[in-house]
Amino acid sequence: MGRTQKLMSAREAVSHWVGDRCESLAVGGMHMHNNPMALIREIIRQGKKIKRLITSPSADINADLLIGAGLVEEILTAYVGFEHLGLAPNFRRAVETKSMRLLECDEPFIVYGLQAGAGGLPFIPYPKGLELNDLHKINPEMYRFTTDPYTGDEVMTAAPIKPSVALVHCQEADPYGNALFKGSEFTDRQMVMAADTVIIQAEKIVPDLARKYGSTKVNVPGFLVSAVVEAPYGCHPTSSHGYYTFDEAHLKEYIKACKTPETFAAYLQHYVTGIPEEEYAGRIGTERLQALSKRGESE
Amino acid sequence: MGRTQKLMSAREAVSHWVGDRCESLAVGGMHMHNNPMALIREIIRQGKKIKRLITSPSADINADLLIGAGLVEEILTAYVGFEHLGLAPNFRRAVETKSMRLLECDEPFIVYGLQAGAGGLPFIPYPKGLELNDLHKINPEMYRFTTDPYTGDEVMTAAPIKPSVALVHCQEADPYGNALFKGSEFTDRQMVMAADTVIIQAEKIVPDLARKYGSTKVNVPGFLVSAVVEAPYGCHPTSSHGYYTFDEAHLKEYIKACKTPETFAAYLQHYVTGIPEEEYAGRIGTERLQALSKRGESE
Amino acid sequence: MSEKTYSTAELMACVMSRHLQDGEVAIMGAVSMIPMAACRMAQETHAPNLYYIAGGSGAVNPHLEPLVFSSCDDENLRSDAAMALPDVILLEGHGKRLDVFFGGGLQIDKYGNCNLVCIGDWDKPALRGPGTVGLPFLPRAGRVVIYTTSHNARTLVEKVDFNSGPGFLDGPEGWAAKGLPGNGPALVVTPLCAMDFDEKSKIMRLKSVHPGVTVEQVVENTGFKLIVPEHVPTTPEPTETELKALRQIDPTGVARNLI
Amino acid sequence: MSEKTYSTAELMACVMSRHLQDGEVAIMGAVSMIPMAACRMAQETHAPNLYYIAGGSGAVNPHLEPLVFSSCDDENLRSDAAMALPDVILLEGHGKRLDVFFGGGLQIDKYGNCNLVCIGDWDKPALRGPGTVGLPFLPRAGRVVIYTTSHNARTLVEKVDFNSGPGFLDGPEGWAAKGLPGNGPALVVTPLCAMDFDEKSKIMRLKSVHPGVTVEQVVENTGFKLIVPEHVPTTPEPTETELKALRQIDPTGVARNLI
Repeated sequence: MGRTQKLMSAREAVSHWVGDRCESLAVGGMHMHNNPMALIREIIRQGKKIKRLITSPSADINADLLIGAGLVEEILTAYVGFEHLGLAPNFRRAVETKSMRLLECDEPFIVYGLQAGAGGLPFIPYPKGLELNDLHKINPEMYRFTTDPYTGDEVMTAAPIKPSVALVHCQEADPYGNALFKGSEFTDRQMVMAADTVIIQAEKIVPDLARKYGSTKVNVPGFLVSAVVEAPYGCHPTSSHGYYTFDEAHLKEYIKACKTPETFAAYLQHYVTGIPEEEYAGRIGTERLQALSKRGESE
Repeated sequence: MGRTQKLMSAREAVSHWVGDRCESLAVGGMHMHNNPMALIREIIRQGKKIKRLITSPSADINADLLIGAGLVEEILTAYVGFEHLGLAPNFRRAVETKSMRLLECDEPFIVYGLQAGAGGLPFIPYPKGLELNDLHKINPEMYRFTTDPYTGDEVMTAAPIKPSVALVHCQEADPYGNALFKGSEFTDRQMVMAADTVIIQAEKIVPDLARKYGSTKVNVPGFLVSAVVEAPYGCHPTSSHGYYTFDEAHLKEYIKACKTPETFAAYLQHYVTGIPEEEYAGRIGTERLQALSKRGESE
Repeated sequence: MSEKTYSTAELMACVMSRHLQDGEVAIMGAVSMIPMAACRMAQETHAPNLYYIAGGSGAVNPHLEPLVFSSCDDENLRSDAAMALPDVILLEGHGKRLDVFFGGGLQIDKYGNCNLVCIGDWDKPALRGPGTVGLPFLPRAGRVVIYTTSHNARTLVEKVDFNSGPGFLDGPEGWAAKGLPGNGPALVVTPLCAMDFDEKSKIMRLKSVHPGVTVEQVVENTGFKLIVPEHVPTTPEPTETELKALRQIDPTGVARNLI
Repeated sequence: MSEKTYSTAELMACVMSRHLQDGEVAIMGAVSMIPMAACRMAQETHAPNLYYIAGGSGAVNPHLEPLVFSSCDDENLRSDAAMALPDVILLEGHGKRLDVFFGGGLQIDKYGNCNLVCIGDWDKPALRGPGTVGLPFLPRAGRVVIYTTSHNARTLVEKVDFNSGPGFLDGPEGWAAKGLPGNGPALVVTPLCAMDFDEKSKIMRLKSVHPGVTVEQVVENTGFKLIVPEHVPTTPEPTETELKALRQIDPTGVARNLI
């Protein structure tokens, strides 16, 4: 008997593993790095509705594009922005016009919440002082208080986060779903550990990953992964740590395109809905992508 | 201005950073692997009393030797044993004769507790079902109960663990305390993150560790480390992952020596108190140590 | 038993291996040479998609050629992947990640509760054991497989002196009321026999006696009233395929020579 | 200002750098080009044992030659060490690990509270910002250094519309009552001046005006009643050593060209 491979195309993976109205979808990557854009574009092509979008502590185009495409009913996030390039246009508009419900939280909420979700922990209590901001006032459903049984103090808590599906970019994976991050892991591995279903996109499929890097580097175990999608340049226009940097010009073009419904529709048509994912790299251009590639590996 | 190096001998490190009656001492390593024996032997030579010894979820000779030397007033542990070689003789005797206080806990208590200690979290609540064993009945000080504010259920909690000193073996370190584990990390890194003072012993001092391995592999940051001790074969008779395996014959000799006070005293005199740490490897024998070394690196 | 072409430990590994299903995830702790051999064997025979985690090492699917003694040996890290121990603890707590958890103890009682802590009162033990380690997670694993290399009335007892690894607790009512994610103990493997648990009473039940062992021997060596069905089959001997796989995994007899 | 041999951003980096002590540990989040330049500069000048952590990347002491824009860039991983983000979160919560936490916001009020969430009511914002990220940890850092590239009355306000990064809260009584591990905001760096906080009232106080800036300009552009001491010195210009270090770190002007 042979082992069952989990390799499939972005289309197959999203079609098979993401419901038409996904209860909660976690998207990996942080700021303009490691965003699983190949899978996110496929979510848009297939028009999958997202009841709740869950982001890493700092989301970027991964969240903004889904919001712009009108697929997100509510978002649990601590930050959506484009770092030095400015605010996130679709996120900002959707919040200001109330076309999307916002479950506002902070960075530790996401980290603690995923940790609790991954570990079956009922909640995580905050360190003292983290209740001094205004978040719990506007999100009392998620931020609750209980008693510290060791001191008797009242402490704020973070609720567990258990995404129904997580989309995560790993630099390399084997056909069975074992995978690794070449640079920073951000909260991606926590998403993998907390989610019911995990789809990994990878720059490269490497049959003998553990022999190449040592098993301790391969810290996403295949049994947590439902599907593996080979997606070279699949983070574009964001970076893939150790492979290529982000495409600043494209991100600026995106932000500009978000200014009017017409220009955003044209962006979507040109880069997402008008082509299958396999044609995306060609649309960006091989030379341009190669120019983004790292000179050497950063580690 | 230059950077300050933290390199010192085992004697200097223990003398300078460990109090004569150490409030709580955490010792790294798990089972017969990565035990920081060079530092532990030095603790014995200097007769440092340990108010509370804190172990990884599975301690071995690291705890048993300190107990045998009569230095441990109380121990917080989930397991002390020699795996396939049998029970831990000094631990067993000290508990059965009540010459040492036992704070009995389970593996998750140590992991959750160190996590809480590292992160300033007031406690960690257990997953449901982990209160069904008898531990909280005999250790109600540490295992307490509070209310899950999301369900109203009563949940058991683990108290934070904040060792005053942690002794940890890393395979390689730089002179500033940045260090790495070549194989398994066990709970050693959590001890580093939770302790007030950390002494690292390392097989090898490597000036440019991050360039050699990539910075993400160097996950013990130097600012958490107070002293670095070069200690080749410093885990003997336990293994050092990626460097050498455990010395089964020596461990059996140790267990046998523990049978009577006289033979144990002779063991201590021969291997610990009668020699400075620098002479330990010679006492074991170079050939024997080399025979324990790995053929290649396991990763 | 002198003519046997296999050891008792090997037969135990076969019984465990046969219990594991393709696609499952199993985990084990210290002193787990037999379960580790069983998992590798299952992968080589009927369950190529089985995943198993070697306890404290965090190794996922150690290649183990050959098998080693220690669950935390770096040889285990010749594997498909490896997780840091705190992440393994998260997996164990999750409630839906692990299909099979291998457990055991100094004492095992009729409801499958395990004791690794002490014989006698905790406060003044007749024998102090090593400690509970990860056994408290048993109620959150899909199924628990219990094993011991000592089938006698001191090990298999009416009630554990200390419950460090909960089985069916005090019986079906209490157990059901807890609403746990796990399904409790499913299989017990000893040098004499295999046992499972009666669906209703949750009491340990003889499932098969190993070749050459009688039902009476089992009953005599068990410290509580074991449920004995009318017909008790004999544990099937290792097949050639099984033995071949086992000996490829364990050429030096790390598991084989245990019993 | 046309004759200056340095940019305003460079002067701000110098002010921050001078505040950092040898042996301290600093941390910063997104859009932190100036603080990152300041930390590297401090290492190259008076604080060789300073450690700093580049936010989400988890990188400890990025070598940053040259400086990059994004706090999560993999270029940061050319560093002494790197931690996974969840471990950085543990550090931030510990209470005694971080000496300096760089913060900021769309609004900063007279008690040093920061707001990265929204202008106006949270429920119907006039402007929606990105979100709080890690600012809630400010009360657990040794000192908070606040910076902004916009010194005007819309940014420096009487009271933040939303408190996402607590400073001295509503003033000294409330703050003291909390018994927090951190010492609160210590320094504010803007394109016009440096400010600290009055020990008693905990209200922001002018510390020095940058060369060419008048006290009146600062007061006019501040949306609350700033404490102005009788004597307000001028911020010392960057020394040659400082500028040399800065330009080695930031040859392309990633920070320099900001303002």
